[in-house]
Amino acid sequence: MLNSYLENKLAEKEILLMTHIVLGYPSFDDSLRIIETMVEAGVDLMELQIPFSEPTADGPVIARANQRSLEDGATVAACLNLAENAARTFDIPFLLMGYYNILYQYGLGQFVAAMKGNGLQGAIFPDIPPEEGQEYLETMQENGLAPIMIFSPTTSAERMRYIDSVAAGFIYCVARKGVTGAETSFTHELGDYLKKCRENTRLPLALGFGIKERSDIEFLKGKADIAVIGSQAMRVMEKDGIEAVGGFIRGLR
Amino acid sequence: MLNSYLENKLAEKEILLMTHIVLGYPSFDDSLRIIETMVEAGVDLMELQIPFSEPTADGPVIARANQRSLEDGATVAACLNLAENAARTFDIPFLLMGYYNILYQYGLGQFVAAMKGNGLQGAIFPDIPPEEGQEYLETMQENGLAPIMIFSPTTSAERMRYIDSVAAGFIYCVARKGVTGAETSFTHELGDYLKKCRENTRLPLALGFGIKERSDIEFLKGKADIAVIGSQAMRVMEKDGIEAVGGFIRGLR
Amino acid sequence: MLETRYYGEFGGAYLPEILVSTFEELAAAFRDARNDAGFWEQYKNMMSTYSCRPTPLTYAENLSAYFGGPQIYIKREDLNHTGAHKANNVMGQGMLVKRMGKRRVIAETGAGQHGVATATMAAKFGLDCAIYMGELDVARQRPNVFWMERLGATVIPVKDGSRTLKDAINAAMRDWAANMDDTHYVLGTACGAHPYPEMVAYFQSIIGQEARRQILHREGRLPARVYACVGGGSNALGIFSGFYDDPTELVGVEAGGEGLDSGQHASRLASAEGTPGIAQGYKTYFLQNKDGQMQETHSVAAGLDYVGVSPILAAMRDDGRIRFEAAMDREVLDAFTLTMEKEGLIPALESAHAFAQAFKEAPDMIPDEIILINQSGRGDKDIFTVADAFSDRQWSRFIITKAEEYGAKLVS
Amino acid sequence: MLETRYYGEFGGAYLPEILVSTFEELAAAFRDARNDAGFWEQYKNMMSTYSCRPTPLTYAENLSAYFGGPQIYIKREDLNHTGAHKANNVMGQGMLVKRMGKRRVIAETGAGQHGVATATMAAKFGLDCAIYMGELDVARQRPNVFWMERLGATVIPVKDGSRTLKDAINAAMRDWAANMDDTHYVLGTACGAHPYPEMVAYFQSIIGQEARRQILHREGRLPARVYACVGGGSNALGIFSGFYDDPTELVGVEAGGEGLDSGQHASRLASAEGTPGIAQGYKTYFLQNKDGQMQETHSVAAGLDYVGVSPILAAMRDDGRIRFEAAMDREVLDAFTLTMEKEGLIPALESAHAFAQAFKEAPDMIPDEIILINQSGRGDKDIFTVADAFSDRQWSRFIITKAEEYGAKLVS
Ligand SMILES: Cc1ncc(COP(=O)(O)O)c(C=O)c1O
Ligand SMILES: Cc1ncc(COP(=O)(O)O)c(C=O)c1O
Repeated sequence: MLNSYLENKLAEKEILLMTHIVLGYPSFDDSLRIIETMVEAGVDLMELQIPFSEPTADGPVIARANQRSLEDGATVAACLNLAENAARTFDIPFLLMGYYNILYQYGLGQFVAAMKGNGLQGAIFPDIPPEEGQEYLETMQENGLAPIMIFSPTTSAERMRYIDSVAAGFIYCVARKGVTGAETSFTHELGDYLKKCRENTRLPLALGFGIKERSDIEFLKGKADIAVIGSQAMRVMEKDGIEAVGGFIRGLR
Repeated sequence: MLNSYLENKLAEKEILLMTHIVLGYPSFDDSLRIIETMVEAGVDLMELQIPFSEPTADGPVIARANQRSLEDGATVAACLNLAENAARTFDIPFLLMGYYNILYQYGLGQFVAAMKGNGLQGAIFPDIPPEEGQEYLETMQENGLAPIMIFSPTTSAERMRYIDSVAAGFIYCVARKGVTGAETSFTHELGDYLKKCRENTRLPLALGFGIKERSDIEFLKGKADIAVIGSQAMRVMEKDGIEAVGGFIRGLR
Repeated sequence: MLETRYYGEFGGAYLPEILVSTFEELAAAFRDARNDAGFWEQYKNMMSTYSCRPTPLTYAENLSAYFGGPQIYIKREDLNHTGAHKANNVMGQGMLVKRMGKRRVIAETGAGQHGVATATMAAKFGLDCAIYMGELDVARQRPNVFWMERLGATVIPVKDGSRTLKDAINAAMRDWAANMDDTHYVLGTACGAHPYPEMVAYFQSIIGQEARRQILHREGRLPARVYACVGGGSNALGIFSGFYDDPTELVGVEAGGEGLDSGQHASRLASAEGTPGIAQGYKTYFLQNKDGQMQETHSVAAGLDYVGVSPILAAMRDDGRIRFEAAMDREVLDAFTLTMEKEGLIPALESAHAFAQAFKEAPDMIPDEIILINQSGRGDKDIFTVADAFSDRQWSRFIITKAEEYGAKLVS
Repeated sequence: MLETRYYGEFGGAYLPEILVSTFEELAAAFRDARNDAGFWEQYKNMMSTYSCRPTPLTYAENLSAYFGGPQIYIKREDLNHTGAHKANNVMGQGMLVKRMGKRRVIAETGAGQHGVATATMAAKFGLDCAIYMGELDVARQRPNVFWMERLGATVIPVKDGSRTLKDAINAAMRDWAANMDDTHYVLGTACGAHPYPEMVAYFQSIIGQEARRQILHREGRLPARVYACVGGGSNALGIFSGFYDDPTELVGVEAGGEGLDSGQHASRLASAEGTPGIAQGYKTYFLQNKDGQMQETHSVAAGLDYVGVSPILAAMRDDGRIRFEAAMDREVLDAFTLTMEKEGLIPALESAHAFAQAFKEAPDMIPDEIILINQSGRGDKDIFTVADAFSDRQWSRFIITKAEEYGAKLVS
């Protein structure tokens, strides 16, 4: 389902936009308003992060949002609710993003069933490498949900092919070493890396970590299929309010 | 000279009084006034302590006096001066008391010569046991000065005889374990100790450490020849002034 | 392929893709070293010339007499350089860093003990060093921060989350994800993704090897029980490993804090509250809520104050091969005092947990039996904590006077 | 007869009569123990099970490379239980106390190091314990007072004289003169009346025995020079004694304080200001005025801040068998920092004097030569002093914050 959506969209647009938000930050009401704003501004898909107390793979901006959301009482149930609400309301694919313990505590079967029931299209768990994820991967696939897998600049070609063999939807390419939210240089090197990614998967490529402005996206055209906007959108929102997010997104493409 | 003086005095009085003061405490002028007061009150001999920075064998009252005197600038020269003045002015024997380093720094020969020249009769150095004092003892004896030696309750009879063999003037019997200024019990045991002392020396016995009042002196009559008043006289002076010292001494006998 | 390893259902390597190759490299380096006949000898040699190894086994004559129970022996990890068993792990990892040719190390620290040990190792091995430490811990544990800095390390206060140990681990992971090329992460205990649990346990096994040999030499027979405190689990695994094939009972002692019912403890294995979960790279028992969010923990001993625990221990608990108990803060302070007064030993507050449990059980044992307590560290490093725990008035007055002096100087 | 012993013109037993029999008893007990074939074995055995003996010999690879001079080895007395060589002496005297059947010990302490060691020994041997400490030192060295008290000792602040170490010695002597029947005075260094210098040097000789064996084992040849700091002289005598019959040059390093011309130092042997004198029971070089009154001394290291020095060292200086040097506070802090950063070792500020002198000389030596530095103790006990010496702002802020917390609690 996600695959065909992406194919269709990519036939229309040179590059798609995926945005990332942390559910419950600054509040659940705001989360919904942000989603609405983003959808209206033309994003093509979204990842909704369920906050976790140990967001090891996230940089300071997103980690702080995780923490605030939890301090304000965010629960997994509330997150799933909001995600369902979004999926029912808006006509783009929604993915869940989070750390594997959330799913593990919920129960693999139940969690996948809930995602499916809520109309979500897939999930990104950055802390479950394929070696540890057999059961998870199978259950997702069986339920027609995309377990989005990750490539990084340290991933060998061989390993990319291995990861590709179990992935679905698209491949999330991490732009550089480090965590979310830091500077990325949009250089020749990044181009080479994306080329290597492309050669080693049948799936579309999303590029995340450090995308901030139109020129970054311009750079990615032809090299990646999806540009992921995470920390920068959150910074805009924190600085200028939810209203400013729409303009920011529109300005990217 | 000291010996004959003591013999004569002991023919007159059942027990003699020796007092102890720290030179330069509270001041050199006061030291002279105290000596005068004591002599007028009838003390039979006096020990004049040259203050030392490490008065190991002294208790808190006398140790503090040592320290104050030094803080006020007392020097060995000033002490010897004052002692000379006292010896020339008053008609009782004066002994120097102090720690051996004072003499050692001054030079044995020079110090003994100075004592002799100043009209002093002997000295008490509590930190020079006979084993270490060969040269000192000889030089004192050669100059007709009495090196007063000490017996203590831990001294064996054999050792008393050894000490006696090198002593002159009298034997200073320490009344109990410990340092100057603490309580002494005037009991049967003390009597036995003095008996043992008497049996092991040819010299008169002085008893020091802890004598405070008339009854103590009463107790000593027939057991010792000289009662030594140290800390208690200092306490009286500190509390009620130099004037009070005369009355205190007179009240002892 | 990412090498991974499970102990029962625990362990694994739950890693972001960016770190997979780094863990592959580390696992390989560790495998190589372990298979290198000379490596362990070289390690032991270094520990015997740089730290105090073998650490002594002290017979606690007075405590034995006091309880009238078993003969009490104490393994003296407190005599290690830097004052705790942490040195064993850190120096071992230092040797691996040299083999891997990296030039920088990072580490997390809670109380600061592991941070000081790592900064020390970095100085000795000529490595750059950054220590992540929760902001709250930086404020509380200034003495250790002071020494880390003097040793040439950079201490980075972590302002996320609960601003304590687990957040320092997260921050260190983030650093590593960016700098793995030249950086090694010196994890301080037998937790985290494979190969850490195995690797840290391997270096700490020197404790158990020595202890078994020493007790047999001294008494000609094995201890009935061995007690060790359990934070992440490294000192416990270290000493226990000497006795896996013996009839000796192994007792791991967790932080009971204010009591297991109080919500103020760090007992992941001894309480019913620990549940299996996956975080910080590995699967184990965590103190977490139903959603899987990690909970705040409490202990008078900062080094036991952690939400997770070694997956190796988690498995051995489920197998019944180790008994887990919890000692409460109050019991720990009593045991600390008794040990000082009877033996002249100052256990770290962490280690005092092992003493506390042993003391609870000693009266029911017989003089023919031997027990062995691991004194994982020394307590004199904890003076602020200990003085606070005992509400020592003289100490507070001293600090107030000191502060006045400093205040005067800052103004002048 | 009072046993007495001279080293050249120094030593002796300048004692009040009341203590003569006690010294006779002690000298006899020491003589007996020394002649008892099993005693030294028993001593070594205790030190190997209760403290870290043999203490390691650490090769300072980085410092050696840094100076490009001799191979630098460090004898690690800092790894002893309680953190310094003081343990050697104290535990040995503890064994004598047991032989003499006494039940109480007293000791003087300056920085508190010897007090903590004695309190530890007293706990271990089940003895009552009183520690005399100058009032100023009590105020300055609260951490050590805290531990002595926790170990069950009574700390008695001495308000006489300069209210520092020498006054604490006087106060202990006074206590002993009253309580010798059941009390032993555990003097902390190789000073005082016979048999202390000889006895303390005897127990400390374990350092030199080990060090000589270790360096021969490691390098197959002797060090060109051995460096030790000199307070009372016990650690220096300890390590030097291993090399008396060797061509090794022995270098004792005193506290140069603010400089030998400043009047702010404690160099009795390396400066021209020390002169022979008699005090506190023995004859040696003292820092005294012409009248024989002891002067105030100064050092950044409290343990070197003493007016007298071992008569054995005084004699060996006059014989030219030991070279004496002084290291200034500033040089000492530099050496301390360099040692931490290069080797991950934290020497006590006392020990850092030995490092400072070695570092001054190392550049003029050749790589074929070996030098040996005695790290008599560890410096982490000195955090207040070290922080003050470096004017560490973060530290003062930490203390001020702590004080505010305490202030709030005292009020509430
Ligand atoms: C002295 C000491 N013991 C024990 C621990 C707990 O760690 P582990 O369980 O890994 O031995 C620590 C941790 O800081 C410690 O410092
Ligand atoms: C660590 C250390 N080194 C050296 C000394 C100086 O004493 P000594 O010269 O007797 O070794 C002291 C005294 O407190 C000390 O604590």
